[in-house]
Amino acid sequence: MIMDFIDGPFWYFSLIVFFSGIIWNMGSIVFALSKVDLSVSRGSAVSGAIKTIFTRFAADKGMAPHIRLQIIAGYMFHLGLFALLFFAAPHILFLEEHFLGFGWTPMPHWAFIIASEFAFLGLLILWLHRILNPVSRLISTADDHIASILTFVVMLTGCLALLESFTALRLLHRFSVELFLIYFPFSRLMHAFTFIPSRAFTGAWFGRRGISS
Amino acid sequence: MARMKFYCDAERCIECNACVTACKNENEVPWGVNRRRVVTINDGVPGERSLSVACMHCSDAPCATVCPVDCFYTTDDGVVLHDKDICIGCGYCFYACPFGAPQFPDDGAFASRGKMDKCTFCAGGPEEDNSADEYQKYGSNRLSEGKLPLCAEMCSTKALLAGDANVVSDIYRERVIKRGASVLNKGVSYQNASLRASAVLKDK
Amino acid sequence: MSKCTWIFFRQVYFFISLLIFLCLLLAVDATASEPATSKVNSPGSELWMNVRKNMATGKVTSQVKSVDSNVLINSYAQRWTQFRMTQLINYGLIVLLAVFSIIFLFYVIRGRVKLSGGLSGHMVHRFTDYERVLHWVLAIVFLFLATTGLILLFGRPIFIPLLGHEIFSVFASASKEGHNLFGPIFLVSLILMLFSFVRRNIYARGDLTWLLRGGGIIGKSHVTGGFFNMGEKTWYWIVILIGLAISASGLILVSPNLGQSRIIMELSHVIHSIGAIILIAVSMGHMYLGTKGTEGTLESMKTGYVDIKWAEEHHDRWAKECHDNNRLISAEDYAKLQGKIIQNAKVSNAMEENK
Amino acid sequence: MSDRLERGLNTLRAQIDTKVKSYFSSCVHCGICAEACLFYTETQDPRYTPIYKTQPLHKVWQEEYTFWGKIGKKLGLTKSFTEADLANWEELVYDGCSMCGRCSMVCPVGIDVAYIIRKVKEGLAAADYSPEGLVGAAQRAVEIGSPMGIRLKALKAQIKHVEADTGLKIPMDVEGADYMALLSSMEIINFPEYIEALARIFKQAGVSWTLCSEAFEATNSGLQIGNSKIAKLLLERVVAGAEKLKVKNVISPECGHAYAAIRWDGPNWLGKPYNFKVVHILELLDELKKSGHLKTSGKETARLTFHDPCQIVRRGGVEAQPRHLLESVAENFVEMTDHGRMNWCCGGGGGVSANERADELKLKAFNRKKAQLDELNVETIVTACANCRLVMEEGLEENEMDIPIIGLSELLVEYLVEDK
Repeated sequence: MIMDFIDGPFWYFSLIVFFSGIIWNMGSIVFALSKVDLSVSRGSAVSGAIKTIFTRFAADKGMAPHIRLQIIAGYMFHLGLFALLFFAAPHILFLEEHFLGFGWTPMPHWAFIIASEFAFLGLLILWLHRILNPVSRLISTADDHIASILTFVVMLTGCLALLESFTALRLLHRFSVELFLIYFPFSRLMHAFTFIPSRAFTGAWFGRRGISS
Repeated sequence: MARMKFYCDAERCIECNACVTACKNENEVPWGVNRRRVVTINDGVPGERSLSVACMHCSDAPCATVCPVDCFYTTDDGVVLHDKDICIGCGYCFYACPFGAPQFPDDGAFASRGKMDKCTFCAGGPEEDNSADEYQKYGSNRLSEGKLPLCAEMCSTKALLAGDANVVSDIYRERVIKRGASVLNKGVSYQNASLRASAVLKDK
Repeated sequence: MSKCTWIFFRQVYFFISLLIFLCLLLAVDATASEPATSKVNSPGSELWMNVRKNMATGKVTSQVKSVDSNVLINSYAQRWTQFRMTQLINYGLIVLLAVFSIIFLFYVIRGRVKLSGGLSGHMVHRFTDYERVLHWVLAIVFLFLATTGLILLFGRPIFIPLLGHEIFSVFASASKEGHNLFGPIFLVSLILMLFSFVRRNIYARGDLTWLLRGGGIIGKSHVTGGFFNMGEKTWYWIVILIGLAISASGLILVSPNLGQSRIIMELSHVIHSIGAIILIAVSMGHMYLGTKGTEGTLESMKTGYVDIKWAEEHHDRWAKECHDNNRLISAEDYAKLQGKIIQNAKVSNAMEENK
Repeated sequence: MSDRLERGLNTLRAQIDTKVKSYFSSCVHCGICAEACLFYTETQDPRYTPIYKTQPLHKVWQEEYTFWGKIGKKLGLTKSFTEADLANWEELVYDGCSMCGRCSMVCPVGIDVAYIIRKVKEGLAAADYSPEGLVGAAQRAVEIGSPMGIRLKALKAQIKHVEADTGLKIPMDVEGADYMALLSSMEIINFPEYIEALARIFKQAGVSWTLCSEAFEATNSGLQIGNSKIAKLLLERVVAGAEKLKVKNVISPECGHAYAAIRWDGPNWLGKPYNFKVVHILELLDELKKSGHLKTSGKETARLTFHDPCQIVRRGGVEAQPRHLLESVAENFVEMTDHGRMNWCCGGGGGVSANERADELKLKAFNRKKAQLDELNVETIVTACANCRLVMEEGLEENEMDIPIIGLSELLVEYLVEDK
């Protein structure tokens, strides 16, 4: 009964919420572009935008020593999660069967384990830093904590179901993923998509002024 | 009820490994697992012996004692089986068994540790007898069809005996009595008897 | 009186932990006695006896190649089974319950240890962000590992009657997977911990006085302590050494297909479980002392700052250093640094006037 | 809800555009911007975290554009902004932020925090939560024409001095000149050397130029206080002056935010492009130098460094030109650890220097610059913004450091080869 609900209607509901939420959010940003800048430009806004989307992956040299923990933990978490999401064998199989119709080479089991170790350690450090550092503690909201914990739970249930033999554990993972998908468009998690227009806007602004940002 | 036992007669085993092959084939044993193996002692030395070992289906099985999820059970036939739906693949049975009967499937570094696998005395598992599910998880269930494990049935020298403990011990007792001559000869067996014979010939 | 009892308790606690450790070592030793051997000479008895001891004189081979496939009988398996089922489960439970009840009893009798002079409000910086993050990563991972490990150890007699085989096995499987997954994270954070705290935890001359004076039981003066006192340093080394032993043995257990023999895995399990029981037992004391037990201690791991009075009472030499280097900050500045003062003073004054 | 508060909140509401929406929805509250902000690094007070300073606008965005915010507002669960909050943020935004935009360079998701702060100021100013100093300056700018209250008479007196010193004529209201120069009040009062430098440079380059009696003031108090209306009004004067004199170019002086206002924001406030070009004096000098119109001989031997004014370099894009110019006249030029687009602000930008209440904080923030200077052990500091210059002079004096500061144009003029 619960199983049918989680695998069926709730799954589709969460997908609808997730995708429509993202399309709505991104649409309201992309299709409502601000008016044209009338000042005479010194450089190209477009190339600035494209450049900044990529340059912000690296921290400024002078800044790096002060934010080393965030950089390292942030990369550990994001890269680990990315690997888990797109290169874990069960995920590829799932995508192939339900969405894409084609698959790609999954990473070996040991790589999966290492990726998840990275992701867990990274997320744990980031979340603890959020609580323990006065700056991030002051600016963090309930949303930030819910998003962190939800992501952690999704990863945890996924890894607990690693043996792939207990339906209950698989369902738990599926259910937490569904909650995650539903929560996603209404929260801080949207940064996974909105970081692109944000960087592009800033990059364009600086690009017109001939500054690399 | 009967108590099922294996007995391997070291005086007869010729290390042909037919039992190993038969078991693998009959039960479609997972990669990396050998439910049965033949061990040779003093290989290439006078007094060499070979024995085919698998799960001994102990009366008081240590694997069942240590299992943290209590997934082992003994059937009415005295066969020790485990429920793969409950098994979590922790490997404690593997540590507890002196004979190395329960094993991890899959080979290679950091491999996924699936459920444990072990000899079932060709008696399947807790699923419905001879169902597809049972075959997939545990291999064939010959016992329910009135047949003995294939390893024993395949043994060309009849070294490996399987079946009701009383019958097996009767057969073995008979064999020992028949080997009497050699046993009386300072308690050595066929092989040593022949060596002794050659020594006698040498003396002459 | 309060001070003395307190320190006395700390001593008792420390020695009890040591005693437990020794007892467990003896217990393991006791199980190691040889099984009785048959004196009757039967046909081929010598050969089979050697087989049983896994000491066959000639070559032992098997056509089947896998872990220990050429070991006919591993007699240590029986000893391991005995260790786990009789020593580990029974004594482990007793040790954990005993330590827990001692702490609980102490709390009931003595209550919270308050600072004799109360809090001053003046704070000194003690731990950096990185050190605190590291501590809590280690703490969270440790708690997770301890919980899942204890579920696997004691779950069968406790939970199966309650939940049944099917449901418990789901929990146990999740525990096992989680335990295996978080183990390496424990090791990583332990190594980071080793590096960032080791300098302050090397025993120094003052610690000898601490020990000679029995941590302050004899005489009424303060127990001297630097940045860390002798007890804390000992806890640190317990964590590092036992933690490393647990991690190393855990790595051997977590990858059974690397080719290590069963005896190595069984011994690893013995080290792993004894180490874990000791660490869990001692950590209960640490957790109690760090939170409910002493006033002002948790602050250091929450905000990184401690009250100077706390420092003077527990780490007098370090407190003096802070005084000398002028590292004290006022309560107001402390609140500012913690982002606790959101309203600025001028604004609130103006608002008052408006009312 | 009081009038004032409502006005503020409505203004804030109107400030939300696509960029702001994108920025707020991508912020993950990592706190990295704090490490880029000199007000945070020098005080360690987490309230000075740049993104925290944008809270008033964030709150409005949350209530208007987010799912949870809307629900919370409907159910009355969210605590709305009060006057006390606005008063609080007045201190954070006006005293504790110099709009230097360093945070915008380090945000991992690319948020331009300074852009948002500018919008927050708009709301606070609309609700009359802005510091007295700035309000006064804006008032004077609107009424008298200059934030420091300088009238044409004062300028003329200064010009007379300069003319007497150099023997050069300072052109005033010359129609059809190539360049119309603007001045900042501080240059008129504190650094008339700049006017002198301009006269000598243009004479040497043989280019016609002029000052405009109706629009000599370059600074824009409207931008500092965050009032677009005032900003537009002040800008319109400059545009009118330039159009009246039919000049081809307008020169933005050595003043940070004046450049931002005239060069980049101006056309957008007006809603139409200019019919003249705006160049920064450094851009012009570099151009003249390259085309050979400007010749220098000899080089300064003193060990000197360049302080990058935020609005000109980081947020204005004039980064290479000052370095070209310095290389041509300085032998011993060294860069600070963080320079160019990653420089540290002097602590007095964005109207902080005009805000007496912030003096203490400003001096504290200057410690960052001081640390950078201490590393270098220089004899002279060169800069290109009168405001930076003044703030740094104050800071150096406070710290008993005896390092002279000069404007880059002045330095250049010292080595000018003048035709006899």
